Amino acid sequence: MGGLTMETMQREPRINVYEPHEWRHGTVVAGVPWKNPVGTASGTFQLAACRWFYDVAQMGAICTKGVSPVPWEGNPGPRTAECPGGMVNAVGLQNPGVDHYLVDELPKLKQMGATVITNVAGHSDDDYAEVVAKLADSAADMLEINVSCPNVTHGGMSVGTDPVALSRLIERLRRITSKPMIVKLTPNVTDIAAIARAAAESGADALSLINTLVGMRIDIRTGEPIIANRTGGVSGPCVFPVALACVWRVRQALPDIPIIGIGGIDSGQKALEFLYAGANAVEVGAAALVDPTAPMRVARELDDLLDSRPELAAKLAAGQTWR
Amino acid sequence: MGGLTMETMQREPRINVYEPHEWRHGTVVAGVPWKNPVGTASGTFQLAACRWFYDVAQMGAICTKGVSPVPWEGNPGPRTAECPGGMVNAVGLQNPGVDHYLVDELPKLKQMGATVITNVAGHSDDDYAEVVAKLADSAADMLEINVSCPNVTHGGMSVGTDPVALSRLIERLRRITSKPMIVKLTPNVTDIAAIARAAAESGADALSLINTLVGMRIDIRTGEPIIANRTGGVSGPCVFPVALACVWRVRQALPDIPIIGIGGIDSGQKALEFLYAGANAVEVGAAALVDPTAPMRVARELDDLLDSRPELAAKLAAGQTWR
Amino acid sequence: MSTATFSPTVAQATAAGYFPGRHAVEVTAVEELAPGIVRFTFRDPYIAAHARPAQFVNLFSHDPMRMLPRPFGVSEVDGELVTLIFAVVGEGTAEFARMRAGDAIDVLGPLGGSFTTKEPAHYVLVGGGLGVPPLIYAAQRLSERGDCAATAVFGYRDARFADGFVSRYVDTRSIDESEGNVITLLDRMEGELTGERADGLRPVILSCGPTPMMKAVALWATKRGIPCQLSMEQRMGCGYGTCVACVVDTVDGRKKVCSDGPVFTAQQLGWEA
Amino acid sequence: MSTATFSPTVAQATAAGYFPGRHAVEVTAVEELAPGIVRFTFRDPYIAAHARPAQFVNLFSHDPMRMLPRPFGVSEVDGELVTLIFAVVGEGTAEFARMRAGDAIDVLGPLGGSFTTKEPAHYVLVGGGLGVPPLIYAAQRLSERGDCAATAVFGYRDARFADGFVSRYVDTRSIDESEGNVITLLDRMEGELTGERADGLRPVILSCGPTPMMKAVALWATKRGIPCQLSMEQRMGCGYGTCVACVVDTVDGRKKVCSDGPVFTAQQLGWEA
Ligand SMILES: Cc1cc2nc3c(=O)[nH]c(=O)nc-3n(C[C@H](O)[C@H](O)[C@H](O)COP(=O)(O)OP(=O)(O)OC[C@H]3O[C@@H](n4cnc5c(N)ncnc54)[C@H](O)[C@@H]3O)c2cc1C
Ligand SMILES: Cc1cc2nc3c(=O)[nH]c(=O)nc-3n(C[C@H](O)[C@H](O)[C@H](O)COP(=O)(O)OP(=O)(O)OC[C@H]3O[C@@H](n4cnc5c(N)ncnc54)[C@H](O)[C@@H]3O)c2cc1C
Ligand SMILES: Cc1cc2nc3c(=O)[nH]c(=O)nc-3n(C[C@H](O)[C@H](O)[C@H](O)COP(=O)(O)O)c2cc1C
Ligand SMILES: Cc1cc2nc3c(=O)[nH]c(=O)nc-3n(C[C@H](O)[C@H](O)[C@H](O)COP(=O)(O)O)c2cc1C
Ligand code: FES
Ligand code: FES
Repeated sequence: MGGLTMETMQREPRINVYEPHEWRHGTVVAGVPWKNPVGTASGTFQLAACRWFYDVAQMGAICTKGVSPVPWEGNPGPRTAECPGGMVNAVGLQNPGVDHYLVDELPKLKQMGATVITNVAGHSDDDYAEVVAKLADSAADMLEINVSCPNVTHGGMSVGTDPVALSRLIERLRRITSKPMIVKLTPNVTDIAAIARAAAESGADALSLINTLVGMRIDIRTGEPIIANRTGGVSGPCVFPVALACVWRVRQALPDIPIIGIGGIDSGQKALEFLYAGANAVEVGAAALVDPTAPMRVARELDDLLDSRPELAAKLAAGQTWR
Repeated sequence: MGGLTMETMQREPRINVYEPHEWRHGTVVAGVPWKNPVGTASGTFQLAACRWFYDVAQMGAICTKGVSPVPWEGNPGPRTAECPGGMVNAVGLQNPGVDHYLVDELPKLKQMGATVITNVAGHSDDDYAEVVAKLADSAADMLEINVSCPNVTHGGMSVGTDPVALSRLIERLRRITSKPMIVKLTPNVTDIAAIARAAAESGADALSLINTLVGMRIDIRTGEPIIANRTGGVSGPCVFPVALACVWRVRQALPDIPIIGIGGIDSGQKALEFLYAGANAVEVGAAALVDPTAPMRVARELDDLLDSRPELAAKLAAGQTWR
Repeated sequence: MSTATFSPTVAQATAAGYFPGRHAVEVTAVEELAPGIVRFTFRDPYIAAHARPAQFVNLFSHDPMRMLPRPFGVSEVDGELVTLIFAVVGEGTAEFARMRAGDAIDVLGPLGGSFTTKEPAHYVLVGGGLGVPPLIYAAQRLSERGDCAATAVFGYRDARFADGFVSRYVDTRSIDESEGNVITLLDRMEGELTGERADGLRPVILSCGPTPMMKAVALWATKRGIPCQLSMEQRMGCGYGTCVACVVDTVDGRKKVCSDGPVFTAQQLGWEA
Repeated sequence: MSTATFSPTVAQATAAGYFPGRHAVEVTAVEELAPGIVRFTFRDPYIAAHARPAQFVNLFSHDPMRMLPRPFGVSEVDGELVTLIFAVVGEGTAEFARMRAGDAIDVLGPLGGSFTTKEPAHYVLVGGGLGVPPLIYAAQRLSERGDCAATAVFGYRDARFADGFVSRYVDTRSIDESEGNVITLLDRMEGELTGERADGLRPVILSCGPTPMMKAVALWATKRGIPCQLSMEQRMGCGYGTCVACVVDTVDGRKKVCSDGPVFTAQQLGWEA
């Protein structure tokens, strides 16, 4: 690379994400209206950090970090490594617990006018049930059940890779809450459509996918893994084609369930590919880590792109999908 | 200040792959000596194309395109699309068939002094058996059974994702040939270690991984998939961390079986990460498509890197692995 | 990139008896011929010396996220300079269009086969849109020979961006969408093409353009017994024949555009009237 | 790149009441201080005006394959110019080291918290290797005040690349590996540090360097009742507190280096004698 000078960069027009904007293309996901089809992805948004960079309430939805019944410490550091066009993380769901969330981040977000998706973590069915029960009559607009984290030993991906365990969990949670419940799927499975079907049939109102792909990096100076947990989850642009195919396959298998597409989105164009694959909306993850306003920029770019696609825009506005 | 050191860094020294080279760090994979631990990956090497670019016999091994009992037409075009840091392909194993291979590419490669791995494709157990029978007393040094192609409807990945079907196939092939038999695994499974174990226990002499990850791209001008087959297989640098974790997990589960690491390798450093993860050798795929001499450059870079790692080099020379 | 305009890779490869791999060259000119249509010139003595009409060159992005090659037909050669003409359609071509003289770019080529122009004939170069660049080069090379005639028959959407270049070499007829397409022109030229010529040369059509256009040209030609060679396009993985990504369906099965083609006859494609 | 040296993003963000996001700035100087050690300066009025000692800046590669930020402590500020000093350890730092005045680079910052230097004290800046840059900046800022004293105590592997910069601001003692390490120096200075000073200022240690060194410094300090603040490092995903990747273990659990730190007290880290 190298040759990128200021002159070159200035020629590429950039959206001013700080300018007030009237959203032209909203959508409805599982009955919940979104200002636009772009949300933040869990684990890459914290209000205390992101609010300094842009008006977070302007996002289609804010999906917050996974919350557990009690505070979790997560994995020891280092927790991240770079990979070509992406990153590996093994945070292990460190969070201050649902009680703190209910008195701190959630009320603040609602106060600001955000549409909030609360991501739910657990090490066991009881954990998930406890968190969901506490959220059942909270101000959260939607719940996203994370059964797909590759960085915890119990719960997380071990549930999301087993349709039987997943059905049992989702049926139980369904009885606890009538809030729109999204089940977040892992791509680390042989047949994602089978897992999706299990979730849908046990009461999920929507699906979100993908969570991270299992991956790792090794430090060639030491011969040892860079991340203390050794393996972690890969995200960022590098996972984009895999995520897109997952959405495509789940949409082919389940024509009706709302789907939130996640994975490698860093532009309005990539968001649009997800919508054409059959997603109702998208979430932006790793891109926000390296460019804090990326979620807003993606939303604005998509709003512009939808202007020239009235048929797709109309479907989204009606809570429908392209395919 | 700003003197010699900086200038040196600016020059980014490149290896002259055309210079005759005395390999210092060979290895032995399942009893077969390799001049160096770097091979070409199946489907990205054709003698008729690559021989014009470098002395292909200098590679650790040449793994040829999957051969089937009869010529296969593969999928209609377009068969490829770009993705961030990689590519998606859905060739669908087009090849002129094993008989042609036996009178054309194989004898030419052996004549040139190459160590040859013949990649075997099939739509059914009978197909695989027929090809392996024909190769059983050929000049091929090793066979690589491709049970992991995502781009064919029958055979390919449908076998490589099912330990029972895989065991049945490998046991049958084992009875047909005593040639070193590598089983090539797909990453598109919930538990790659379980598949690896099934292969090892049914008679595989070695494992190679990974084949491509299922992925796709959509053309936002039309809203339709770019590839005629719609989904395809992702390869290139973007899959590197996923491939590395697969090798790591299989090595943790199976301490003894030889493993060939594949996925996103485009430098000696990346090859080295695979060796530290527990691979005995590696294969270079997509990198060769965009830089025809890449496999040779990787081999030369690795040869240099191993100079300063005598312990690892000694293990490789003895057919052992780092972990 | 003022002095080392020729990558050492090429010298090393050719000295060892190999075809040059991917190597860096110097961009010498980037001009916009019409909105979104760019004429791009780089210095590459090897490609300049070896390229034949319909052969192409892979350009590579500086951005490794854009890994795959961008193939472009050679459009003109002048000494050590190789010229391409392309439309800005996506991220890669947009990046190349932003380049300036003195920038470096990685290339691989020349790749693929060429038009068959051994026999003396009246070569009719039927091009549409961004299919014209290889025909300009065919015109350039044919104009250097004394044993053939050549006529360019180009169809454009609007701006006739290539006429100025091709008409330096051969007699040129062109048309834009407001008037019709190349078939309109061919129909007008029917007598001229099928009638006996003073020089006794028989017509041979060399064509490149959008697939529907080429199909129409092939049917028009074969109906009149005129041999027709067509230069095809397909998305490529390698461009040098190793990945089998770039197939086109022929009567003999799926063939690689990059190394079996890019030129196929109307008969091979089954596009016969 | 002579006029627009300040990305419009910053103006837009601050006008709207937000912290500037990732934005492009102009590199103004890249010098090699010692083999593989680079002093890197860019123009950024915002960061220059706001950065406090121990705060850091994320630099971003031009190569999108290298997505993650590279965090570096601010080393000096001069008007609108911000200076970093870093070692070339991998691909990102190698790329930055190849840059030249006039190049553009994306940055995010200033990030993180700073040393606590409110109270008048004798600040002893104990740095090791590439931990010295933030301490140079601490020296610069402390030297502007009339109410404190400051002494730099730097340990190097070999070349004493930072002494020339820090000694412009404060009294400087340094050592290299042939003689010992910062603990050797601290031992020698014990009387000076723990004894009563004419100005009555009590010592406070601000330290940055390799973890084993900082641990030794913390134990040395706490043993003598000297308050000790340590600026920590960890691999980062975002650098602004949103991803929880950059943790360090403290007595109150795992804390984020980027936003809870990078400065922690010896007590917080449990590094007490
Ligand atoms: C043999 C051959 C010769 C060609 N000659 C010319 C020419 O002279 N002038 C010209 O304007 N165009 C030509 N093309 C088409 C040209 O290759 C594409 O327009 C170009 O690759 C688009 O790149 P992009 O990055 O702007 O598009 P993007 O859509 O961003 O590219 C993404 C990927 O798709 C591939 N791709 C996209 N469109 C095409 C296409 N139509 N054909 C093949 N690959 C495509 C790109 O190469 C890249 O790998 C030729 C194609 C082939 C196969
Ligand atoms: C708060 C803070 C301040 C720092 N200040 C300085 C400084 O003033 N001078 C200096 O020389 N170095 C400093 N570092 C270390 C510096 O960030 C790394 O040396 C640099 O990121 C390496 O980048 P690379 O691309 O050359 O290495 P690569 O190994 O190629 O980088 C790969 C990835 O690992 C990360 N990484 C590698 N090493 C480190 C490390 N030691 N710490 C954190 N991330 C790492 C990179 O940021 C990148 O994301 C600081 C680190 C932190 C956390
Ligand atoms: C640092 C980090 C932390 C994450 N934490 C969570 C989490 O708590 N819950 C969850 O469901 N997903 C979590 N994810 C996954 C993301 O929400 C998202 O599914 C994934 O990163 C793919 O999207 P991306 O490529 O846009 O990052 C995390 C991802 C990252 C990078
Ligand atoms: C165009 C293409 C064709 C391939 N064909 C085959 C094949 O015939 N048999 C096979 O086992 N793998 C095939 N593969 C998979 C590669 O051998 C390799 O496993 C995969 O691409 C990952 O490595 P890479 O990232 O280095 O490309 C093919 C890959 C590509 C890109
Ligand atoms: S593009 Fe690879 S064979 Fe043609
Ligand atoms: S690096 Fe993301 S929270 Fe610190």
